[in-house]
Amino acid sequence: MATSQEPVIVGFLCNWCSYAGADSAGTGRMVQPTNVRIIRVPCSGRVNPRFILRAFQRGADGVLVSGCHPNDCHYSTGNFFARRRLLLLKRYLEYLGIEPARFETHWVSASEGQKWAEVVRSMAERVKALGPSPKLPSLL
Amino acid sequence: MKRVGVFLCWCGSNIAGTVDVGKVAEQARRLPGVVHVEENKYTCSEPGQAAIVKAIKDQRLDRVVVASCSPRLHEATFRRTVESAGLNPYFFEMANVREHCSWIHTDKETATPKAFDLVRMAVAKALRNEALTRGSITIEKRALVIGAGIAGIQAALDIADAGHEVILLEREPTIGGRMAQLDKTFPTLDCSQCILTPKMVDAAKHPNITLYTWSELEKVAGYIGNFTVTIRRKARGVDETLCTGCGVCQSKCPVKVPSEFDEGMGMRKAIYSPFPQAVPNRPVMDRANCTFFKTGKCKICERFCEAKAIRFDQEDSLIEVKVGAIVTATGFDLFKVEKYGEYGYGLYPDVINSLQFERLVNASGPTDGKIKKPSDHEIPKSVAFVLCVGSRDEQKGTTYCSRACCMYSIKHAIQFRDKVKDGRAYVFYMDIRTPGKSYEEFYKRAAVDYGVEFIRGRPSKIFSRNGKLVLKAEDTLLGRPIEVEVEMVVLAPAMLARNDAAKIAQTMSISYDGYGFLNEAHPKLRPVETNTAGIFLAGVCQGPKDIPDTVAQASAAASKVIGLLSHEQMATEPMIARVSEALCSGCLWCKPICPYQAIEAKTITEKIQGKVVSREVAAVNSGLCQGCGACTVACRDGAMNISGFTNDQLLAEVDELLGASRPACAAE
Amino acid sequence: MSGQSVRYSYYPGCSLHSTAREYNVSVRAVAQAAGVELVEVPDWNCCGATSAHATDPFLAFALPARVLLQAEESGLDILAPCAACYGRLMTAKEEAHRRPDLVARFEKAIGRKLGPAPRILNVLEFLAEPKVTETIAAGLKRPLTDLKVAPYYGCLLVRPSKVTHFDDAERPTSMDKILASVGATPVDFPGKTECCGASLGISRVDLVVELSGRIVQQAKHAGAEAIAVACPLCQTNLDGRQGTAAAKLGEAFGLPIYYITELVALALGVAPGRLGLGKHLTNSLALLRQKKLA
Amino acid sequence: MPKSLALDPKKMKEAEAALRTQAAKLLSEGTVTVFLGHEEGWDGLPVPFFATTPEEAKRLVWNPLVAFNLAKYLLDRLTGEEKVGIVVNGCGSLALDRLLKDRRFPRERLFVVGIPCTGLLDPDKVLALPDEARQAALEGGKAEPGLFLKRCGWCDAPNPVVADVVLGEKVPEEAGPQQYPRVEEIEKMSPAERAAHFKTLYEKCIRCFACRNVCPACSCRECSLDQWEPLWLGKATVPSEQLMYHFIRAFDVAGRCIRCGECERVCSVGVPLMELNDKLMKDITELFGVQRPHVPADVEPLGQWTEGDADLEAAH
Repeated sequence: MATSQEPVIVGFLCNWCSYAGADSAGTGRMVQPTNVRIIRVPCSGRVNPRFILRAFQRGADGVLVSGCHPNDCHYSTGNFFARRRLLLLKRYLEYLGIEPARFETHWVSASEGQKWAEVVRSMAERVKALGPSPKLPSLL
Repeated sequence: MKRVGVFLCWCGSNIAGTVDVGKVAEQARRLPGVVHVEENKYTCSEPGQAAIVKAIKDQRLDRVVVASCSPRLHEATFRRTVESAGLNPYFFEMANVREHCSWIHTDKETATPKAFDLVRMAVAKALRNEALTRGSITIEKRALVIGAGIAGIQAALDIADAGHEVILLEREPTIGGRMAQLDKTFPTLDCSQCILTPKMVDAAKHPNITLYTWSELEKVAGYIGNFTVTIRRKARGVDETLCTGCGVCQSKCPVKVPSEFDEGMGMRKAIYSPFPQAVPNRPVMDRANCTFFKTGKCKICERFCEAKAIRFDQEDSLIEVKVGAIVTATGFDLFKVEKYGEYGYGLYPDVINSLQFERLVNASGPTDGKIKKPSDHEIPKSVAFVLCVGSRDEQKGTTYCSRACCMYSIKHAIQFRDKVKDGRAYVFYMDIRTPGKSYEEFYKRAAVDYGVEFIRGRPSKIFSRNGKLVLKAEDTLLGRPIEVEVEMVVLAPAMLARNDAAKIAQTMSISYDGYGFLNEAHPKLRPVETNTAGIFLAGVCQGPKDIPDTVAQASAAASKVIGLLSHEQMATEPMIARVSEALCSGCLWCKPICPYQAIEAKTITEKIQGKVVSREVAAVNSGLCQGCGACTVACRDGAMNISGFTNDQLLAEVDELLGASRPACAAE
Repeated sequence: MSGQSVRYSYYPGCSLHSTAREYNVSVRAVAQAAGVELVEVPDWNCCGATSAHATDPFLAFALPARVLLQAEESGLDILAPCAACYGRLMTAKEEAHRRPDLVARFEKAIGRKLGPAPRILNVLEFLAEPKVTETIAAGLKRPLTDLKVAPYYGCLLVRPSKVTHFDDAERPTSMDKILASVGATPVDFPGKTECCGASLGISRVDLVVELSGRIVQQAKHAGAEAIAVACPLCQTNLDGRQGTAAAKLGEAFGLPIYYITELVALALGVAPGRLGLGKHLTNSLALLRQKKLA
Repeated sequence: MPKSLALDPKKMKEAEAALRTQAAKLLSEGTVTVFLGHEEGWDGLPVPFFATTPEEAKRLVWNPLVAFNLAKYLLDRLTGEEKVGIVVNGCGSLALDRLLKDRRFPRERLFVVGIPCTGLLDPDKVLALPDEARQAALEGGKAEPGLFLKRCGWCDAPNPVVADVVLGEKVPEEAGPQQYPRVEEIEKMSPAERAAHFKTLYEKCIRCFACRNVCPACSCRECSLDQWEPLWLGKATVPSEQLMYHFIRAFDVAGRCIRCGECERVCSVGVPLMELNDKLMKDITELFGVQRPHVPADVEPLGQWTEGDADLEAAH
């Protein structure tokens, strides 16, 4: 289990926009809840839905994918592919019994520190309200 | 067993103020693989880096983790440090405990365990880091400049002067762009033509510059140092090699249509050169308006052409060029001021836009420089200049400031006052923005020396009354509604991205913002690069700017190109896609996903039960691949991976965070 | 739409049953001439254009929403000739998409579910419907030749444009086209979309007089012989304030203010006597007689 | 949907005769060196059969029980130059097309004999029938709808989509939107009920991998779920890992599943696997407008995008 008792949200952030956006939020000292742990990936298109399934299997209370805004992808189209895959995954996760609020995708640009902080705050709140994940590990 | 060293940075009190670094160090010591943990006040400082080098040597470290600020800030720094100690730089990994932890939390009780989570995730990843080597590619020593306005011309001349070949591409019949349409330039009131046309001639005559006008970008393939560009040379209707530019064809052509160059303020023919100083001095045939193409009869131009250069049957041709770098200088469009119904553009002939005013005031324009009202060709005694038509207006236009309109409208007011001594010039503005050398002084001169009347207020309506135009506005400084009666109104339209900017961007795989302006790689530190290596930006295609800024950016882009082309070879980033041929089934579903066309089928041969057999697998072109990783997700075989962000590394981070045990063999 | 038996749901609102009864008459006369059936919304209520919409956000939504709900059953497009009614209905339709909270509260209060809103037409849109334009095109009984009319749109038909999505808010032309189609000469004038001051009709009469007066003045200076309107409040102000405004602006006007439907009905051959033109305060018949239209 | 299911044993007999003649001809003329079809097994059920001589071609059968998907046997013949003949009906051709679109077998090494299909019976159910009823079904064509393969109920491609020669007449096609009643039922449950539903049904899995072996969309050289590094799937036989196996596999074939339902039919412990595949197909239709998600496409739905794809961010 994660070290803290608080719910854990795994964040997959693209290096160019959202990771930089989270950096901007830091530089701007925008206070956020401690629930999110960020994993840096080159592009939201790099996020394999398997990573997300794995996170839920291993006990994540939430998963957050964040990338560049559509049309603003560093690699021009990665986030469009991500959007398709993750749209499908979102419905799939819900179907498997994982509450929809536990998986979110956002578009946060490098300059949108404020937006990132708000995404973290609001998602943490929603996930906390849901309580611990009914998650796959309870089946272990 | 791998030997990991963990270096925890205090960053003064930036980290240590919120994270109990000592406690994290204590816990980190117990992580598998970690043999050395060290705290430092400033790890990025000279002694901090020296400590890393020393520990690598003393402790025989083969993996290094630094927990400090964002890798976007210091990853490159520490990679160099690690490399200087003889370790592969990609054995380094970073945990961002400042921007992503200490700076955004206030409670040490919760921030400390989070910091430790980030450290152990980084350690888990580092254990799977591999030695990576940068590749190298040969550079094609030739540049393409797209768009031959002042930005493109400047960039092309700079690159050519440095001794490299340049292909200068322009889709209009002539080079020169917007600046060629202007009369004078602020704040010096230099004649635009006088400073531009010599450069146009230089560009045309430069031995290193090949000029393609009336030509468009068709396709861009390849990558930095090795682009293959397809150019469409549109049918000109004229054999450029035979034509002498005598101009007889235009004078004899019976068709008259509004001139684009004169913004509809004057006429041109169906075979035409946009303006007398056009470069190259070769006309083009406008087939849509040509009588021969419409009715099958006429050919007057052909009859009068002594050089026998007219070609009615000419067709578009495609040519392919190889270049190492590309400068994009595609310029801008103007906001359609018709969108402001309340300003009556199109309804009242004497409401015009600023570029039309430039043509009116231009000595080589349709009125020979006399400011005449389009309605009755009389000289107006009063003119109102309205700023921000489409700029800074979320409702109807764009949110941004177009930057140059204040200055050129002040210039217009001065020019009008100069030419019509007893005239009155009004400028309706929201804010006057003069951030440039001698700009504020220019504004002052307009008000003090030229008596231009500045009214702070955006007109709500322009209407006609007794043959005059009335501007209704609130004078926000006086705080009361006003009506000003004038004879002509000039609207300063917002500068917009080209309407096909998105298409251009997609052709080159570069990104663009919500308005269609092309994105620079970093707004402050990489202002002329794009996120696609080898493609650079100059001028308004990147965002509104005036001529001095455009020229500066063009020269900056040129210097980047010159720097690139000065090498024979260049190093490539190793964090790109790679294929495990053993696992690849050759389905190639990765191929359509790649934005860089970096994936191709490749036939390999292998021995199976003593028989040599061949099969197809995916192969990554390391010169093209930029390492986005979209292909890895399309790969169900698990054959495709991104070095530095492998499936194994990313899963290790997830698993470490969520605490599941992994089999020993995967972590050694 | 055309080809089927053409029916519209009809929401007259309070004005068309009181101060603007002649507007009601002319709308119905045009409809009848065009063979269009108007079905009045059963048990309709106030649209909320009174002080309600400015004082209580819920009521501002609930009043027009109930009208839409009442109209829903018929499944017909709804015609709201009063510009204020039109504005309120369009606003409610737009808010129903954007404000699930208001919808929930509304549905709880009313005890019924709010379905998807029907298409809402203002009178200018109605006059541009196929059945009406076909009738006009099929032959005017009395073309308004030589009649110079300034089309006055007022504020609520075109604003806020993100709610009404109707015409160009700053330079509308839909009424101009209708006028031209019935043979009149539309006169472009700067006051087209200026405020007539109706919202200050009680509290600041002095301002209303000035605002309305200027509109009439601009129309007259532009060469108009009459003004056409599509809103009862506009009509009341432009028509009723002319006398006071004349004194204030030092200029007599005498410009008749017609509802656009009155002009269309006339052109379609409806007898002037049937239209109640005598209800207007500024003489509306003299001009018609002078032009041999009545 | 579902189309009118009707067995015509007489027609199938004719097709069988034509098939034997065709295969024998291909083998004797040397067009193919091996012909892949079915022969009768020891228990009367058809089993895969590789005919290599015109003589052997006489053993080929075509009857209401040829449910088995032959296409995947092609993978055994990947290495080599020989040309292979294969017989397919409608769904068999979708499976074959799946492999072709996944570039897992060269089309030029194939000779495809197609036979239009009016429905096949579920061999297990037929075997379980009393002798008389079985005979009535197989020889008299009297079969209850429940006796047919599940996929026949939603089939909209009874005629082979890939074929070099077609034996017999085309069957009229009744295309219409695919229906997913089971998925709709599950969607109506609460998240907790759904989690419980999948746990109860899927933890029975013994990871025999029959579903993967039969699946025409699962054709990797080495399944990534068998790989050690990274270890996508733990070895422990615990419910969580069993579920992950199926959850990952279904998402991996999303957009490429041909809805043959073989995974579910061959499952040794009766896991209703199509509940996952159907859900993904249903959503691919709803989200991306793919009307026939089970028909192999030139570009898979997840290998493309449009600007108009739903705004994922607003989905919260």
